Amino acid sequence: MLLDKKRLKEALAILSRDAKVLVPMEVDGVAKFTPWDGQKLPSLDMINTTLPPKDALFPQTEKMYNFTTGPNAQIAEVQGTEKQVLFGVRSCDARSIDCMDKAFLTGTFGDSFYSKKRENLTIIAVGCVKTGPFCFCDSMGLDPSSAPNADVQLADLGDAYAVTAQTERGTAVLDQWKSLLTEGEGDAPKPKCVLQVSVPEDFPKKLMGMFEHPIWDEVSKPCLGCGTCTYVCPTCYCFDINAEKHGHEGTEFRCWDSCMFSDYARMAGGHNPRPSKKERVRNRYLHKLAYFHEQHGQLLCVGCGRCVQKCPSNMDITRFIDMAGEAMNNG
Amino acid sequence: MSQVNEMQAQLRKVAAELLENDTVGYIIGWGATRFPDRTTPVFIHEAKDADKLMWNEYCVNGLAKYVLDDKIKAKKIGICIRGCDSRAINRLIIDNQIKRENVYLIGLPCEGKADKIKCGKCAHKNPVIHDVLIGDLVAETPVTDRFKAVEDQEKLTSDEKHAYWKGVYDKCIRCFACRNVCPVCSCKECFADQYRVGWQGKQNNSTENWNYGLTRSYHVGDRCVECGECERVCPMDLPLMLQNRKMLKDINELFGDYECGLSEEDRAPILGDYDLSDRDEFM
Amino acid sequence: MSRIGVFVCHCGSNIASGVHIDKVVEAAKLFPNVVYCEDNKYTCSEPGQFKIKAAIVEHRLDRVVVCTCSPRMHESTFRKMLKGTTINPYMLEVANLREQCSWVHTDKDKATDKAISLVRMAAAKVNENTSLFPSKIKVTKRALVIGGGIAGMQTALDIADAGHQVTLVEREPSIGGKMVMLDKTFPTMDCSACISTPKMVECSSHPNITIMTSSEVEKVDGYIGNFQAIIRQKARYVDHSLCKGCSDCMDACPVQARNNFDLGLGKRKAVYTLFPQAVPNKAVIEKKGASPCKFNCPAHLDAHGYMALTGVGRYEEALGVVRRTTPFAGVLGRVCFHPCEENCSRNKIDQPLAIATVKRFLADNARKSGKLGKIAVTAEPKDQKIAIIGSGPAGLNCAYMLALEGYKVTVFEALPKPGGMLKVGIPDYRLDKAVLAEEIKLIEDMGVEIKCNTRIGKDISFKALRGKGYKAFFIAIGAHTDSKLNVPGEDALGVVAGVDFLRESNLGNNPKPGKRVIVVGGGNVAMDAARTALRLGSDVTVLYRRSEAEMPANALEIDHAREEGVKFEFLAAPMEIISENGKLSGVKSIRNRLGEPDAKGRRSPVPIPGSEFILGVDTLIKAIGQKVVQEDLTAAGFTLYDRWGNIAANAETKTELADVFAGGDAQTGPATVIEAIAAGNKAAKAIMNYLEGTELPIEPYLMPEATVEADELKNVPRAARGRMPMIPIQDRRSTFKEAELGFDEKTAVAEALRCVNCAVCSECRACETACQSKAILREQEDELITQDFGAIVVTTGYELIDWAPLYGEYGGGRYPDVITGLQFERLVNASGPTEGHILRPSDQTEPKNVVIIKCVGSRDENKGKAYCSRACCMYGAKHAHQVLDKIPDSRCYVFYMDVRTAGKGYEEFYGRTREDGAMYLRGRVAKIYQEGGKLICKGEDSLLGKAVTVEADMVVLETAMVPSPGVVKLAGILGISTDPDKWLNEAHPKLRPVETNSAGIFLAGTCQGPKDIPDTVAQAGAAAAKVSALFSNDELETNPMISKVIDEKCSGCGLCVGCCPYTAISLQEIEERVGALRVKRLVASVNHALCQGCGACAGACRPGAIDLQGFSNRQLLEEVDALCL
Amino acid sequence: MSVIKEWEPKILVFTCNWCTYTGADLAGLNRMKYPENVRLVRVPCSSRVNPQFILRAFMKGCDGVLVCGCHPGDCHYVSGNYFTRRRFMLMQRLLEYNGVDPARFQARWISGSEAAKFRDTMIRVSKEIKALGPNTKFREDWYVKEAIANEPSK
Repeated sequence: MLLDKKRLKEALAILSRDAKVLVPMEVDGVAKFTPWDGQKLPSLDMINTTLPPKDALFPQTEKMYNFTTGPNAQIAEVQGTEKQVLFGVRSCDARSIDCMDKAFLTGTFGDSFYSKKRENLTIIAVGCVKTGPFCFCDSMGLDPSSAPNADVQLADLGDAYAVTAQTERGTAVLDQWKSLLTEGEGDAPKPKCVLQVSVPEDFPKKLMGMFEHPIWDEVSKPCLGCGTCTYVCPTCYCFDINAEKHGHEGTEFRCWDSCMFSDYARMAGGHNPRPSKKERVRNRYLHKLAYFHEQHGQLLCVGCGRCVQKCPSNMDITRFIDMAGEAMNNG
Repeated sequence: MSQVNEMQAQLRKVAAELLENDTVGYIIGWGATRFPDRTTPVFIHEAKDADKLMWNEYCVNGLAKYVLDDKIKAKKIGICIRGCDSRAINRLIIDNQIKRENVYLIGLPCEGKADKIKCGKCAHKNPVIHDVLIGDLVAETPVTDRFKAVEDQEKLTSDEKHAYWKGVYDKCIRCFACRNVCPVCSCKECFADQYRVGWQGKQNNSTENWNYGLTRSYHVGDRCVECGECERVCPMDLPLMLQNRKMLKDINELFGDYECGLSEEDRAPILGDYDLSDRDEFM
Repeated sequence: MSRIGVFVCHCGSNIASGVHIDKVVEAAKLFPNVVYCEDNKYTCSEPGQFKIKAAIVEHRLDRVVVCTCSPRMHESTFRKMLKGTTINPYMLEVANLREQCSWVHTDKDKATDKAISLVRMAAAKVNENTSLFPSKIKVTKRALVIGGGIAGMQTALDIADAGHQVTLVEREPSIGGKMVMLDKTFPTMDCSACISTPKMVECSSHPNITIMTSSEVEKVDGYIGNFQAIIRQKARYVDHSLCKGCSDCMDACPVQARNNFDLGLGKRKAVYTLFPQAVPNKAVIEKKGASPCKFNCPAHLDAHGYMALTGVGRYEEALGVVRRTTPFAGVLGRVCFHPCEENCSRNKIDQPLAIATVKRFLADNARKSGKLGKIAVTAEPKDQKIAIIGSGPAGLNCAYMLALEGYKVTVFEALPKPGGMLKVGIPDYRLDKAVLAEEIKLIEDMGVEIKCNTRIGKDISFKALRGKGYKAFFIAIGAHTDSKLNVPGEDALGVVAGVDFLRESNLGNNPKPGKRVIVVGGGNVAMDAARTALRLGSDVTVLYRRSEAEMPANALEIDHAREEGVKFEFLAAPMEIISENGKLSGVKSIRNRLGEPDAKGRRSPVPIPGSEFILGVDTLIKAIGQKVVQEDLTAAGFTLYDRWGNIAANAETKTELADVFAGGDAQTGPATVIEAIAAGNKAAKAIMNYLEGTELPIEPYLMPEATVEADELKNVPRAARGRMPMIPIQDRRSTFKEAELGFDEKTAVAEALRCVNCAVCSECRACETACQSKAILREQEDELITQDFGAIVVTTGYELIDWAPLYGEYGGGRYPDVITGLQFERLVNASGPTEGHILRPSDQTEPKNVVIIKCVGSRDENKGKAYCSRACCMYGAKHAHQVLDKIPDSRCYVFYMDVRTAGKGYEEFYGRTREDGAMYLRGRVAKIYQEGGKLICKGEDSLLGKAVTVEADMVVLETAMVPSPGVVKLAGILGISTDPDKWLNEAHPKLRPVETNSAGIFLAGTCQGPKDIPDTVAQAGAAAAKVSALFSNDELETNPMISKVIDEKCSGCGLCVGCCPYTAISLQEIEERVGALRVKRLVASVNHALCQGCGACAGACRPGAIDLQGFSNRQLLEEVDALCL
Repeated sequence: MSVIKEWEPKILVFTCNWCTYTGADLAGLNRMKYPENVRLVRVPCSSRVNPQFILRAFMKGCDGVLVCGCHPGDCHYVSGNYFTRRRFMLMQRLLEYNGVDPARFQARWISGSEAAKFRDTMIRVSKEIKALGPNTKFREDWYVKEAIANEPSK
């Protein structure tokens, strides 16, 4: 089916009827997924938003419980989840949601705050027609033009989008859009990333064997220990739970944390198992490229290139992969 | 060979010599990335690697803060410094974070880098302190618009000001890149990390971010060396120097001309000192 | 979880009538961690306190909030109460429900809301309180009192009487301060000395007081109870354990020094006591260093010493001073190039002293009167034999010094006569050889054997001499051969060497130079040769390659040569010697111009091409330098030379051979007589060290140069240098008679008295001879004494403002009869310079009209100080009274701004002075000028609004008090502060007037600000009481509500250090683990004895690494949070 | 019976123990009257006040903050208030620059004897703050009960 680009607003309006529609837009100089205002067309030409869409499922600050102390102490889970549509998601960000699903929903413990939001989320992906200077998703095993876990996949044919439902929820979207869609199909461009990284075979396993390798010293040195890479990363899902009290009332909340912060691993009593940035950078790269793979069978890096672009020190995970590969080849 | 290339060649030669004759343990400088328009800090330990040092218009990053990573300082640390880095080094010396004798300063006069925002108001292109100078000193150009943006901002109404900064701090993600890169931010444990004391909540919202940003500008305001690194590293491109320069402007107006880090023995930071003749507004 | 108890007080009805107590109690019960709440009628009462204590037990409370009156009222009451419970006294907060709630609000409901809020804040804060414990510090029960004036003495006595040890440090040689300088004290007119000298004596005899005069505090470390002071005991050059205070030394001292105690109105000796009743009554010597004349003399002759003695007619002693260094007084007095005179301080105002000529006078005078005498050898004779090669000034002086020490010395001389260059180099018209012979004979008379016609290498060898038992050798053969011109034709007949020419002449061999003589060179040898040739009838021209300014010869020698008829060709150098038939006929020369200065700053000559010219000549004398004759020594087996061909020896005259020493021209190249003498003396000491195995200094004892600035000499009367009489010019041209005749006695004495005594002590050492106790310690050095103290009292007093530079309109110090009030005190004082007679300093006449001007420098922001000096009104009245009282028919005018007489009996005294006839005129004097012996004072009587002119004989300026010099430095040493006028700051102007902000450091007297004697003494007593209170405990309990550093958070930036007014914070190095490493770094550290708990540091610290206990960041933030609920 | 209470601001006054707190006590002794909405936090010296306390107060919903200490030259701890003066001159400007109405943050020197000045200052400041209305700009909505729902997505 085809959706004429001229009818995009109508399509979004239909979605907005019973859900909050988040579209890529530049707001005040920052590109991010933001509630559609009903007016402006989303910026579907930009390669990638500055901030990933993970905030929709995993807000930077998320209230969990409200409580009161004192004689009549009470505790209540914060309610109020609404339906959300993520529109115009790229393959990399769509994959990142897949990663977060694995992190939050598999295993013995399912994260109820995440799962409630996830249940209410519809993902409408759009295939890339070109790639940016920092994109390397195809090296991470992704297809820039296709997001298998999206509910709906759009393919940009120039004047129209080819629309494909990939899930039941996607079929429902197409139903809603029935009046806007026309029959037809077409071939969208199949771009390749300019930035190519060669990931050796068995890379995660080999990398785990390099825990004591001097490479970590070298790659970690420029790191400033800020949280930029983790906060712009679509797959970084670490959080910290805190409470704020105001007299007898209080709120427990979680907020993003960054494994790059020096106090991240610090325990009560002051001991820090990751005292220097070497350990912290190692942990992050190993988590992205090895540990997660070990647990869930896929890399935690989706090749969106945001960390490469935004790192204040111009640290580059692709360069690290190459260096590590070289080190592996040299034994 | 262009001036810049000549300097790069000289830098590599000097670096190799310093490593060869054991003057320094290693040298902090700029090196190549995958991208021609970007460099990254490099740490050169052996003379044979001296050719990895770069000097071009993309050597943007401030390097001074890396000196603090070396806790032992078995040997001198060689570090490439431009005017801004040299002031940062002085700042670290004044704040007792490093000792002058522990660093070997390779001065590189700098005509400004590709980052026009960072370098736009540079009043000290030449290193104000160095052990060896690469290339020739360049002419300094007086800065006339140091506080122009601050003055414009001051003209806004109270509500406009609030709206402006609220917009700014709405965007902040509190990644702390601004703090971590700042040569003035040398606290062992930043107030913003001390959630239990109550200086700062961990929740991210514009008020908390504003609290962080305003406090940071107050903390660095009387010692800021105006390297512009905070603004450069901000992933959200927030106008952080607009906040920092406000305090510098007020200090200039209230306590006389003030620039920090111009020598190893700066005057005491404004907030660590007083003068009986200070203006009194609180009668 | 903490367990907080809240206790709400009704305060009778004081709180209850304004606040619903029940509502407060109900609300408080619900506050976090509050487990118990009750109300009381009077919480502070005994039953109320008992109820709290009971509740603590019953409800297992661990912290308490008391809601009552202001914490300023009862916080300490409740803290004391908690001392008897299980709760630490600092687990308490007080909510102020009375002064800041019930009493100030009218709406009871609103006041109740506020009360609840205040209690909530207190409960929130107390929840964060921690137990605090005072720490103890030990107290050293010894006080340091700095300044020995009346304040210091009184403080010391009061502390000592309380049974504690006191060290009283005074910068001057005596305690007493300003008060003993005064004549009478107002308003009672007691004799000042009569009431202050007993205090001085009491101090010195008090068993608990140690007086350290001539001492200054150099450094103070530590804190209250535990100060460590380093005190510099300045060298007094007199052993006070031996000095009897007899004044023999003072009688012997020839130096007339400024009497500072009399403010320059009188004189005293260089060795002195400050005033007759000084305590301690021991002499001290004022030495500012080595006078420039001595310092700059290569041999460090005590020029100042013999000048001082000459000035008082003690010629023999003066000659003795010279002979301490050399027997050649007569020789040096004639031929020395006298660097002493070049460096004489009088150069700065007029002309240098004729030091050399005075020395010559001493020798000539002794000769004339037959008192040349013999030089006694007092040392035990020693067996060692020493050989000296060469009998020039170096060799002979070395022999002299060794002989003085009792050694057996033989001098070997190659020539037929002894004296070296003195004999064969210097012409007779400069040095009468009879003088030389007599002074050499002095040496021979001491047992030194001089063997002439004995040439080393020919007649004797080192080997042979060693074989004969000589233990050491001094080579002093001089430089007796000439340097070559290095021009073609130099070997021509008629070209002679200057040294050879002079030797021939001096040995009486009558050389015959030709008619036309050209002397090449510009040094003293060239001048001697030229003038000798002139006297032998030749027409002499001196050819010198540079200009006159560059000539190395003495300017006087050049002048004399020119006077006698020698012609000069400057900027000309010989290029070629022209001979006819092997006989000299002319010299081809070239003109030079001066080029760039060389390394030594001398401009080198650059030949001008084409400027060649030829001079006809019969004899050409080369005098461009001398060299050492090496052949003889080489033959004797000595071959150690440096690259200039001089004998290689080090600065201590040692050669590479252990027993061979060398000095004089032979070692240095051609130099001067006095340098040769210095070398001889050094060699003598080096030889003695070698023979005795000692390592005594080679150089004579020498202090740093005492320089005197021109400014310090501005009041020295100008006096021309004595003129040297000379024989008639025709005799100078034709005979070899001594040209200069020397000074007569009168001229010599006058010349000696021109000395300005740069170093004060002349080092004549007359005192050493005079002192029967042998108490003089000539080479004493400052001593640093370290001592522990528990408290310090600063009583450094005041100084009078230096009015002269400020008040040009009062003559700026040019009129001697414009004096200060303190000078007047000395004039009117019976023990002062005029023995109590008021006499004008200028002419010692009694002034009839005296003008007194008040507020000179005080209350005059434009010129001096803005403040009032407080005492001047009264002593101005006193001075007026004294003038009218002591001088019959006198008139006294007092110009004043205001008359301030706040003090007991003060106004009455002022009234009496007016009744005495003192005329008070309100207004400032605008100008004073001198006219016919009168001082015309022009001013205004502002009450009448008309101009006033008074013709005064004397003017007394009542000048402002300013802090004692050095007080700023002392404040820095002690870490205490001064105000903008440099008075020391008290801790609080009303409540803590004698304390400083540094605990344990106190103030008394005028160091804090101008005041009179009664106030000073009262403060001294107060300070002593504070010290005694401090010393009444063995340990001090410190306030625990002080700052504390959290090392892990502290980055050591030092911001807090500068914020602390008590210097309680310092940076200390700590070691900590970072991963596997141990790392050293700086962190702030709080001295718990010094910290007063203000929290300025905590307010400044960015990461909150320094926190104030009791008002911690957590506590205050919780309080803020609670307030916002 | 329910009475709609008039809105009262919350005003925080930091006072040094030796001057202003004493002056406030003296105002009490003299039974001088001033509004109930000012609350004093006692600190040893005005220099103890960390400017971040003021930010905290605004975030927590305080409507006005006043820092009071001894007059320059009268500081019990010699020089503390000179530091106070510098810190708050700069902080006040910084706050104003960030949109805080200057009346919301003030500093005053009030000595132990100036009870009347204390009272007058409290009355005037209270009036000024009341006229400005509640501090909404810098209050962290987080703490407002009604705003308990999640923050809007970024």
